[in-house]
Amino acid sequence: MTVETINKNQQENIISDRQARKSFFSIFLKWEWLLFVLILLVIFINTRLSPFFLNAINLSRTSSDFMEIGLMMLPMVLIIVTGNIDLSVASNMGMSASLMGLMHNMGINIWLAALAGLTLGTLGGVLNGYLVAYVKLPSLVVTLGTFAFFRGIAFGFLGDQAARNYPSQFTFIGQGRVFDTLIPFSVVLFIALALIFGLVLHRTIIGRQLYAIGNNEPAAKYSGVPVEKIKFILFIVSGFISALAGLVLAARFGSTRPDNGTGLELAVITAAVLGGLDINGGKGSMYGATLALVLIGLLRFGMGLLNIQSQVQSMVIGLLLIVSILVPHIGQQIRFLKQVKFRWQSILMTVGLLVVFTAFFIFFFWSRAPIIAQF
Amino acid sequence: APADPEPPVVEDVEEVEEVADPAECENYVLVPKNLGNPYFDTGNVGAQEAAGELGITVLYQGSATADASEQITLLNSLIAQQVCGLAISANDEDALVPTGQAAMEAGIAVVTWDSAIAPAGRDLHINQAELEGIGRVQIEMASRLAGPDGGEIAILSATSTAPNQNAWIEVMEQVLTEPEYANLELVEIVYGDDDDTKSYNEAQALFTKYPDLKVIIAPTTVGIAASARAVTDADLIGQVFVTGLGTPNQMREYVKNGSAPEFALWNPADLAYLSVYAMHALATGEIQASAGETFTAGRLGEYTVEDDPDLGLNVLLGAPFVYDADNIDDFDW
Amino acid sequence: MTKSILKLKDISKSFSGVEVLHRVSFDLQPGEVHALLGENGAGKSTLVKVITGYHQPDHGDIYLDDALVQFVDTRDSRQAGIAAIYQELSLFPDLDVAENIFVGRHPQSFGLKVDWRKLYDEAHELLDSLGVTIDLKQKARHLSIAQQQIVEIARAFSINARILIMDEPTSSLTLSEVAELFALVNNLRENGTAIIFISHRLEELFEIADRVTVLRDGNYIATTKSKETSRDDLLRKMVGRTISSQYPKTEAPLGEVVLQVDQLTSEGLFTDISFEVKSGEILGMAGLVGAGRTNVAESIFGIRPATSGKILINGLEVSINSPQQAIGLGLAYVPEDRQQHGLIPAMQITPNISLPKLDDFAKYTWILNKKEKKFAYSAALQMEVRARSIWQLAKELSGGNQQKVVLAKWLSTHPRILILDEPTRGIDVGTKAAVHKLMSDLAADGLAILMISSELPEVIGMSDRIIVMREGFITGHFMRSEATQENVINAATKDVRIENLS
Amino acid sequence: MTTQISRRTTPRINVWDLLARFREVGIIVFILLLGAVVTLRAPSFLTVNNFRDILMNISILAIVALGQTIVILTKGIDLSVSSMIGLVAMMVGFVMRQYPETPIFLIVLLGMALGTIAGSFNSIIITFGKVPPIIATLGTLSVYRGLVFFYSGGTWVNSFELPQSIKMLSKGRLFGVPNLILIALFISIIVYLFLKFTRTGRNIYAVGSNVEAAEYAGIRPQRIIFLVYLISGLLSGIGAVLWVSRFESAQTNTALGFELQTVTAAVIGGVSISGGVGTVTGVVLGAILLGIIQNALTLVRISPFWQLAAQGLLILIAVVLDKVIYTRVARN
Ligand SMILES: Nc1ncnc2c1ncn2[C@@H]1O[C@H](COP(=O)(O)OP(=O)(O)OP(=O)(O)O)[C@@H](O)[C@H]1O
Ligand SMILES: Nc1ncnc2c1ncn2[C@@H]1O[C@H](COP(=O)(O)OP(=O)(O)OP(=O)(O)O)[C@@H](O)[C@H]1O
Ligand SMILES: [Mg+2]
Ligand SMILES: [Mg+2]
Repeated sequence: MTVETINKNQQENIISDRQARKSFFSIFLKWEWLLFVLILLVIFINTRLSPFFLNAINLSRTSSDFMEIGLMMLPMVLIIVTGNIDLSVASNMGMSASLMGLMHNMGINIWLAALAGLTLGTLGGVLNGYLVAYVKLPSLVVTLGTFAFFRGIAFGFLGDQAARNYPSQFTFIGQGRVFDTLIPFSVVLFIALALIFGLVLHRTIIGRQLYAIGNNEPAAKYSGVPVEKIKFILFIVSGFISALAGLVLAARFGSTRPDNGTGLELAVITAAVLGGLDINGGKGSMYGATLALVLIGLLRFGMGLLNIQSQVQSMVIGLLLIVSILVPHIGQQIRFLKQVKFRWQSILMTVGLLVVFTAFFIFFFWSRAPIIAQF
Repeated sequence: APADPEPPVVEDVEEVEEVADPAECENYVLVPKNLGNPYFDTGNVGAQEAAGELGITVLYQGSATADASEQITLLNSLIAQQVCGLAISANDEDALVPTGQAAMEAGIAVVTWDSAIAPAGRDLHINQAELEGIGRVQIEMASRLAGPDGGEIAILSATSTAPNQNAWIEVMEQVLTEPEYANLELVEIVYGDDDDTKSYNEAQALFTKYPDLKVIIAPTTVGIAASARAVTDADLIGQVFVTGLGTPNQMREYVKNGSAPEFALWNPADLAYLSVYAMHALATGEIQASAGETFTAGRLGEYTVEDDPDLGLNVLLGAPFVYDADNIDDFDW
Repeated sequence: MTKSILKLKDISKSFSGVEVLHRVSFDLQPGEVHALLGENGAGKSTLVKVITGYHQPDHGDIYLDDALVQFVDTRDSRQAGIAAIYQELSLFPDLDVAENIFVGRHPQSFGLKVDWRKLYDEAHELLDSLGVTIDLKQKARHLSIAQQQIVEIARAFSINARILIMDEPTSSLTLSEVAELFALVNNLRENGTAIIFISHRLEELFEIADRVTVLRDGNYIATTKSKETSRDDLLRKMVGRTISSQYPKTEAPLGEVVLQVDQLTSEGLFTDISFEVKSGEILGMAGLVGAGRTNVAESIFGIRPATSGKILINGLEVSINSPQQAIGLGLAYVPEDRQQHGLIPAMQITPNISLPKLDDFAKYTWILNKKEKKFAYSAALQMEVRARSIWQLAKELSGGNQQKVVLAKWLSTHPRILILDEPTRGIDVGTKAAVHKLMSDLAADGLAILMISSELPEVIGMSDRIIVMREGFITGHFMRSEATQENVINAATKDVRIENLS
Repeated sequence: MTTQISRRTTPRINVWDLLARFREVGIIVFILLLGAVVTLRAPSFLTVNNFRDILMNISILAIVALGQTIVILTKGIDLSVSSMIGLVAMMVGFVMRQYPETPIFLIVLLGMALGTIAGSFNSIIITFGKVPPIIATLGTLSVYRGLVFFYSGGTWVNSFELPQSIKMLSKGRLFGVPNLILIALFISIIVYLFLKFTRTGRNIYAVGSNVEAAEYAGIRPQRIIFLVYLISGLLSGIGAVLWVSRFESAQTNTALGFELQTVTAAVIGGVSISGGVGTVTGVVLGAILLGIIQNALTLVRISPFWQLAAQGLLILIAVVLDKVIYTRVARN
């Protein structure tokens, strides 16, 4: 009954405790570094193209334009890591800000009103979280519903009214700058929260459990990860932060209307995804998402300075989104194509596609000829 | 704003950059609510005409959707370029105030057209037509269409947050209380969100709900076209009439088929034309934005800056124009 | 010698620079059952995947009927008449059982329209010939692992391939299903089909295989006729050393009752389950496929709490509604389905091992990386996990090594009660002995162990007591001394209804 | 084997089983409940005309949602449908303005071709580029919309510029039923037959259910995925032509935001976001439910300010109810 004792040397052969060594270059192929390089590139190009780009006041003013997106992105990153999504963030933000606006209009102290807004936003998160975690509906389905529901409540609160004349202590949250510097208060708020969220995601037990859930939820559950509780909490946090972003937006606008922030959820998701988060969960980092936010902000600002039309700007961001994922795969694809044996089918298909696309573009330009003639 | 007795608050002295020199100021921007909307595009035609006459350049820059935060981002990049003047059609009258103020602090002339920023956030508003005039003309048209016996009317607006829509609706409700219009009964106000599909469905629901409905007033170019089409599709031409504010090209078909025999609008090209002149006058110091000043706007003639308790400083373009089957073919925009 | 139907020459294959197959040659004759044997991670599954075109070899040639072929994907090999059951079960959870069998090859009428009636008829016939009854309209999602394996087997048989490859098809089947399977295999063999068969159960190889090829660490070692070899000989070739006793159960002093289950019932799954496990005791749980053993274990562990009945730990009644409560009470559960429930495949070995007890490696929720690494390393060493490094992704490990990681992970929680569901499924003989030894040692240290296993020799060899389940009822209870294969099988197939009347 | 006894009693046919097999119970129950409540408050709800309006309003949604469904079945999502509709509508509108004499079937073909090409672009990015569907189509959502602006220079095609032929495409009637409804019905039947009775259709389910296994089973998942985005483009193309026909214009913001509606129709129709589950009947019912909700809210005179909230709430109730009923049924 002897299982032959394995001596020390053999043990060393079985498994090592070292990370596989990565080549120097492969480190730089990490997505976060690529984003960083892209940011430098954007800064460099824009500085050459526009004298207004590297201007502290301008940058400061622009940066606060992206802070609501940034704030909502933080819990969204965590949610996406677990393989879920929250489409209701922008609606939730509208709802909370509208409640605050309504109470302000009724003459209630602004801070009380803000507190009520935060509470309502959190409750919105509770609804999402409950349906996702305990009723076990897919998050996309739930938040698609609350996306309409929350926005609807915002309209219900304020209807065709606006809330305005917020006191300056309050608008400081969105318009103010800290200690006579040019740094907007909202940026400081974002950085502080980003640090907290980043540390939670990358350094703590909960963070680890989030990745586990995102990679294999049943296995995480079997390993004693409180899956339901974590999801529940995540959506609550997301609700709270959305409400906070709503306050920041209201403070920046100095007013509230129920449609404020419509469509921001897509901007939030775009930033998160460009930051390297896998929409199916389990992959991605907070650094990446934050860098992507900076990249999008600088890119938009730079293009704005060059008076590039908004639609084109969106197209560029859209293309960037695709290309960012496409490029790392191209090398792989070429290697794959080399392995594949010669097939008539693939050749035919490629040729066919080329013909079709050429035809499409010819048609595209031919049929819009009257427009060109008009200008 | 200069009309304010209090001195303007200047946050930080070093922050105020070199104010653009009015003498050599050439770059102006016309900002619509959003791009890809023929109404504003027509405005741009007038703006370019004015630019040609003044020897300046007027850029036409807008956000992709009619959304306040997008517009603010856009304005920030325009402010950063230290343009000389901005003529803005605002997506939110209050939310743009801080941005407008920032622009004025940077020495940029800020006028609004079509849809105003609250007085604190701009120098001047170029008013397409008096509130009163626009509201009244729509009720007059509705009354004509409903015939001597009057009947039920409904309003199909854009979004419930659109400031100009709400102001007009308020006026209309007031006008309806006049004895002359006592036989018109306003049964409901619905919102089509300036979305073609939604407006169409809302119009459709109106006929279903109110079988005796006589007139739909849609003070929005999207809503009026969608309502007229809904009437046409439901074979209700002659029973239900549509009127309101629309553009000739979109309404031509319905004016001719009788679903929307008449509608009103000012000429957006003239509106933008006037806006550019006003913006130029402000930027060059010809006017200082105070009540009673006058300036000449090319072919449109002389205008006076007026002060209004609600609207603040504004310049009035004129009365709205009524389009009908007799004159519609004279217009192509 | 007849002409070979499939021949591999000098096949090499590396994953990210590590060679897992080194110049392996292999030859398959029509009408033979050819077994592949080797330790976990020896490269058997990889070889199979190279044959079916799932992997491309880095080097070497494949000949089919002496003609050089190259399979770009599994479809190519399928068209060449090769069918395979892979080790990782690959059913379509959302499709029903019948359609699962025919996916990609739905019977058609008029060469266009899927003929559903024919599909169900054929599926019914196939499962009948395997001697099992599974609801054809049941979604595969709801099948137990063993049932899934049977569906996979049915699918492979339905293809009428010239070469049939089965990678550990029997790992969770009980004796009777294995017998049915072998009957079918014999049938095919007589009709000239060539079969590649992989199993870690040596008895099976001797029963069914004509020839055995042994791999070790990616190297080809030898091919022998199974009649001309012996168990020890194969083992020596496999591991390069001898392994004597398989079931090193030592008698441990029994202590207090640690886990007591009283009249546990879960509507529709199992009824009135009562048993107790003492500290130092291994309680074996036997039964046929689908007997409900896994369900009992899962409900004790809080995954699907039972609808009525009591669970007592150390004599105190507890309510367990979630795995974290169970873990807190000192329970650990090594699940049956390691892909779905055991592992986080896209994570490295280290975080997989530390997951259930992260608290131990953290200070105020802050994870202490050094401590975690040290622990994971020693746990991996203890379980003899064969991998490049503890930072390798779990999904890159061979099936058996994945199982070891799961064991390491649960032992790291230092449980007082250990539930093992098919603990040695897919584990090679050498390691199996090590696992058995470990179980024995753990029991001796005072752990209470509940072991579910479909391998009768294992249950009989390792347990102090055995309970037998069938259709959600306990139908037998044996002391170690009275348990024989025969009476356990009898209890496992006894008619429940009669039993319950008495 | 002698020990082999059937381990399961043969499945009894009972009501629960039947219900369990018929996935759409939840949504039908909800539609009936909602209909009853609305009829009580607004009897005009239950008229032929009103139902014709509802069906007209959801026809295009149903068609595009079916394309969306096919995509979701493979675990993907196509967020670009709205922009594809916008682009194709604009191009078709331009052609019709320029050549009003073009026979209508050529226009439909053109729309289908253009939609398919737009869809194939998604296919290429997703299959060859290995870009996750949600990202690829989020990208093309803005790219195609940008192309609409570029193409039209911001101008619209107005009603008076369109020939009667295209307007009649949706408004003409056969036996009193508007063509648009018939077209939607026809397409639904085709898609139903395709998904249920062709191998390719079944392979779509297989790929969505388990890609790895599909590959093992000899299906080429990449081809299936290529195909589904093509189909989604094709159906969007048809949707675009019908859009021009029904709304008598092509605008730069045509169908803006429509993508979320198609996803909503699919998910409340019981299509699983994680792939492999979903039926044509369910999706059509989902679209009808959406249409009814919208119609009902305006009929029962809920304040317009609260309508959106009520709509969102009803959608939530629908999915929760569906879930509850379905688990109840499945358990029995
Ligand atoms: N995709 C992969 N990436 C990296 N390494 C891999 C991959 N697949 C297999 N390996 C490695 O190849 C070796 C052989 O694995 P294989 O699955 O062929 O073993 P096996 O003989 O089937 O073992 P078992 O009996 O445990 O199933 C293992 O060390 C495994 O870690
Ligand atoms: N989640 C579930 N939903 C529905 N039925 C299930 C579920 N889990 C298990 N079953 C069914 O319950 C029965 C008992 O399964 P269980 O896995 O507990 O049996 P077992 O004795 O462990 O056998 P096996 O050797 O197959 O694992 C099986 O018929 C299985 O199909
Ligand atoms: Mg293997
Ligand atoms: Mg089991």
